[in-house]
Amino acid sequence: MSLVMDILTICAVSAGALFFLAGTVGLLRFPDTLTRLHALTKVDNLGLGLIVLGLLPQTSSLLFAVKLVIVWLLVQLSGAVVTQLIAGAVRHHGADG
Amino acid sequence: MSIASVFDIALVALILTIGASAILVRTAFAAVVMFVVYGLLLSMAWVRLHAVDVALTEAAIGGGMTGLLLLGAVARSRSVNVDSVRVGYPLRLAAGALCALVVAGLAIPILHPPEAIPTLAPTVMENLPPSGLGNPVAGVLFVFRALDTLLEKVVLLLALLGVWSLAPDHAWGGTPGLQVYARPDPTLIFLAQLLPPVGIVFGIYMCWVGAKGPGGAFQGGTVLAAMWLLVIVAGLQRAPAIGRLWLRGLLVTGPVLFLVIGLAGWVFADAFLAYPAGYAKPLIVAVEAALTLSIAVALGMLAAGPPVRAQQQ
Amino acid sequence: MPAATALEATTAGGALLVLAIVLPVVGILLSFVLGGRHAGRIAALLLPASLSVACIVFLKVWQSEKSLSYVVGNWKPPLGITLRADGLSVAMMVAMAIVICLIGVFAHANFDSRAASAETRAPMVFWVMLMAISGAMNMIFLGGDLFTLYVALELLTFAAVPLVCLDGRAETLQAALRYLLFALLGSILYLVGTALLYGSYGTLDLVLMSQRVQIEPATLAAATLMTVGLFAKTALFPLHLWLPPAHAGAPAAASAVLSAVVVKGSFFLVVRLWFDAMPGLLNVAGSQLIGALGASAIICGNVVALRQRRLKLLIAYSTVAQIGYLFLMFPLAADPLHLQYGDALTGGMLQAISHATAKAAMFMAAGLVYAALGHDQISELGGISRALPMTMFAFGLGGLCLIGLPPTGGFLAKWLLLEATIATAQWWWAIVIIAGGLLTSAYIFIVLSRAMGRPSAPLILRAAVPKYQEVAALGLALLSVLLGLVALGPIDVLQVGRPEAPMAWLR
Amino acid sequence: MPSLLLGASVFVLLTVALGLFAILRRSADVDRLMAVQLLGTGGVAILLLLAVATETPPVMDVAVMLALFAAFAAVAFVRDASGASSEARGE
Amino acid sequence: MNATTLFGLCGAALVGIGLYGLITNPEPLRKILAFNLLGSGVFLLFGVIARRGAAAGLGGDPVPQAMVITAIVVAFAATAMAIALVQRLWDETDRASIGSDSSETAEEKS
Repeated sequence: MSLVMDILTICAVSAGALFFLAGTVGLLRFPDTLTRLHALTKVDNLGLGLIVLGLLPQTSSLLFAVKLVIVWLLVQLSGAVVTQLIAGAVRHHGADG
Repeated sequence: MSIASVFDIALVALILTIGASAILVRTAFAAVVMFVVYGLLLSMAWVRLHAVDVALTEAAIGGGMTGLLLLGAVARSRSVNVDSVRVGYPLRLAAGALCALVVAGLAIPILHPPEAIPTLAPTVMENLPPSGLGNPVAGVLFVFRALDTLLEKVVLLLALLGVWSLAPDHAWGGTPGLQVYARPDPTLIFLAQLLPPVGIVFGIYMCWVGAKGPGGAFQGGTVLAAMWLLVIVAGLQRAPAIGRLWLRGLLVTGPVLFLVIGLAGWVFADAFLAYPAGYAKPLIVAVEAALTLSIAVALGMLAAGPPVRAQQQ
Repeated sequence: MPAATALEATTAGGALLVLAIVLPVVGILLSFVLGGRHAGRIAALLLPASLSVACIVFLKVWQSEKSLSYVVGNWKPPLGITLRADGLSVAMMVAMAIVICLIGVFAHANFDSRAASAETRAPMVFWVMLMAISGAMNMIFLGGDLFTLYVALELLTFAAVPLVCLDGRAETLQAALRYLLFALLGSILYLVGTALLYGSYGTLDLVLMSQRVQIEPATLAAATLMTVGLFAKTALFPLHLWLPPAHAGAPAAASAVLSAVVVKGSFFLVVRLWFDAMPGLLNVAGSQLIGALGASAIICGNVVALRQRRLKLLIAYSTVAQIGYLFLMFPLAADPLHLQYGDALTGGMLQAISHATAKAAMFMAAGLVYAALGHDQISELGGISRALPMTMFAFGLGGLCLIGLPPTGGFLAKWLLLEATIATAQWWWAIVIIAGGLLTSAYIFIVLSRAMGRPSAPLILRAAVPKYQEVAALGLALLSVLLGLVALGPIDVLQVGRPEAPMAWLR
Repeated sequence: MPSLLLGASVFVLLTVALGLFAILRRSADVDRLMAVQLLGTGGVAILLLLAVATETPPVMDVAVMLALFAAFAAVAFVRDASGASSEARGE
Repeated sequence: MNATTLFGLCGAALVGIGLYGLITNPEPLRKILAFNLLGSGVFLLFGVIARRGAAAGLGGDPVPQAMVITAIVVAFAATAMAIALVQRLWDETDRASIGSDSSETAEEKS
């Protein structure tokens, strides 16, 4: 059982880390602000989600598991809203980058 | 080289790069962004130094609150012609030499620690049980060095009065000029309605958990302050007038309770700022709770700035 | 070293030390809740109360010839904090409490808030900050722990800076900002030193530190950084640039408290550091360097003061010079071959006290002149001594004290320093002391002769000056004169709690 | 397992560093805003990994704190950007 | 070199960087920022000293850690005060320059 859990952790955390890398590559490669923003938030949030998923089997108590999920939700939510706000600012200013 | 040391080296390199660019970058806005990023990175360094209490404080104050303050000023500075006379090259060279000297002076003791490293950790752990606290840092703050903590609250109040003293005379007693979001933005309002409940629960949790684990009044109070500011910035609530009695009351509640319990210690525990045996924990928790509120209000008002508008009757 | 007094318990009367700190804090908290309209009244109650506590502590220490101490929360150092009142603390505490009280009397005219229907800005800020300064100074004098002293130092800074820009003019704001930046740099440098010292010795308690301290790189780096930081706060040359605009721009009562009281706080910490926390660490080169900075301050401050056109700026630059005298005691007192901690230390502390009284009186007098004339141009002071005789008399007496003419406190202080220069065969400091006195007398004379001269145009007084303000200024000036007489009385209190060397020459 | 998680945290830290470099290289203010956002997500991931890897659960609270304040700071930044522009329009 | 020493050197370097910024940067806002950087370097030194004193089952000596928390709050208060000062100063200088402008425009209008 624990082996299955460990394998799940390994897979999910590795995948999450790779998503972070993908997000960064997007930041480096994408031409304009909005797409970069997209790369950053969507992909990184997914990466974080996978990492949280991977960490869940390793937590010792339910409280920490709940906390992990809450952190993810919090980042998810604030990420979405802040992205919206930044995009609004971009629209407002015009993307001069 | 272990994985942990790779992490530490990378982190230190990142901190130094971001820190240096916060100083050297051209525009003030960029510098402030760097500084916030720097604050968030630094909280990771504190985690690596096994100082979770400090990491919490640094993440909250160093990154978030100070960032907000600096940003408000940057926004303001854009409408002012800031005279940016560059300092001459010789002076910069001299300053660089001086700083290098200071760094060297600090690096020598860092590289050559004393043979027997002095520590109070065992003494703290030995004397902590009577207080009923599980968090040694809280023990130092509220039991062993309570006088510092009490005075530091007074420092906070004085700083607030100092900020208020910069108001024009007619605005005294009025509302602070915290810059509100320019146009009502549904997204921001959504966030300002959703984040504060989470934040408030977390702030209360911080205060509550502070007695036994990392956390405490400072961290909790800062979270509450940030949530309050968020609501104000989103335009959902106005900053209160500084003359309001409830505001003044909240500001002093924590210090007053702390002082009263400290003075009561004279009668019931034979020393100022000593706690009677058996009652230490409830008393400290009460002080922490009151301080959390006072700190939240004080930090929030500090960030909100001096009053600019007279209070409407 | 005072190993016997290492971990002393609370002494009888030690509770008074707590009271000296708590009283101003109570005043601050009360003013916040009750509102600024009552702040003046609260200060009128609490500052004299604080003074009487200081007097009682002084008498106890003087009579018993033993330091008082209080172990806060019954947690002994290194874990806890001990408050200690030795001779230096009680002498400074009483002197500063008296000065603050008289400044309070003087300020009553400018910051009276009882008549107002609502809380007003300036009185609220002034009275709360005055109480805070009183509390912070007591804390600095009594604190026995380097980190507590850091908090006290910050308390002092945050109380002092808003006083500079109370009037909100751009130039005073600029001065306040510069002051704040210097002060913050000073405290952060002090904090670095604290960190290094804790890292080396595992304690920040002054007594424990003095037992454990050794000459090693960490200690030297810490001591240097802390001293430089405190110099910046004390405005010792060449870190004095913030002082003249800040002290000259503030309202008169605020200038008086800043110049007379606030700079003494960080100076006191320098003394604590070198004579209590790290005795014997100051070597000849270091002490000569500090002395050289002091000497440069005396010469530069006085020369620049001589060239000032405005009275308040002149007085502010004279503060820069007088601060220099304070640091002359380091080469004189710390000479390991000769009399250690003896007359020079007494002279230095006496200089701090007599400068406090004299300078407060002079700033008050200058404030009254400004209020009466609407300006403080020295060249147009003609006739003012006829119009405000008591004020100018106070200014003159204060000036005599700064010059160091007998029987003033300034004279006694400088005399003790001069004696120490002879005893330790360091004649070059004697030259500086005497040259400084001559330069001081030059600008005091210029001001007084202008003031006594005929007015170029008939003098129109803009406002009547309340009598009690003049009396407060004169009271302080008389005090600075009478301080010379302490040689007959309680001067030996300064040596209480010192390791050795009683004042043999006075007996 | 801990060393794997630690390794993952190093990896994420390096990508964050790279991302920061990518963002801060550009001169537009809006791009800079993303740096805070990047650290909000990446920092939280790193801290969570550290918390589990070193078995210090309180570090999770730091992650929560970081998430909260990254959002807070970002709002402040956007306010600044929008505030400045509206001021410019108003005048 | 162990991790603690590394962070200690980092703190020392940050003190240097902050000091440099404080001295050479003429803008008050940037000076305040540099002060904060300098401060955080000092705090890091405290943290390193605390970490070295790890004993009795603790990851660090809690006494310096508690001091850092106190000092961080004090530094924040200082920053708030400094920034309020800077902003008021800008207001006053603005008013001084705009004051002359606006009186002119007012005269033009009348």
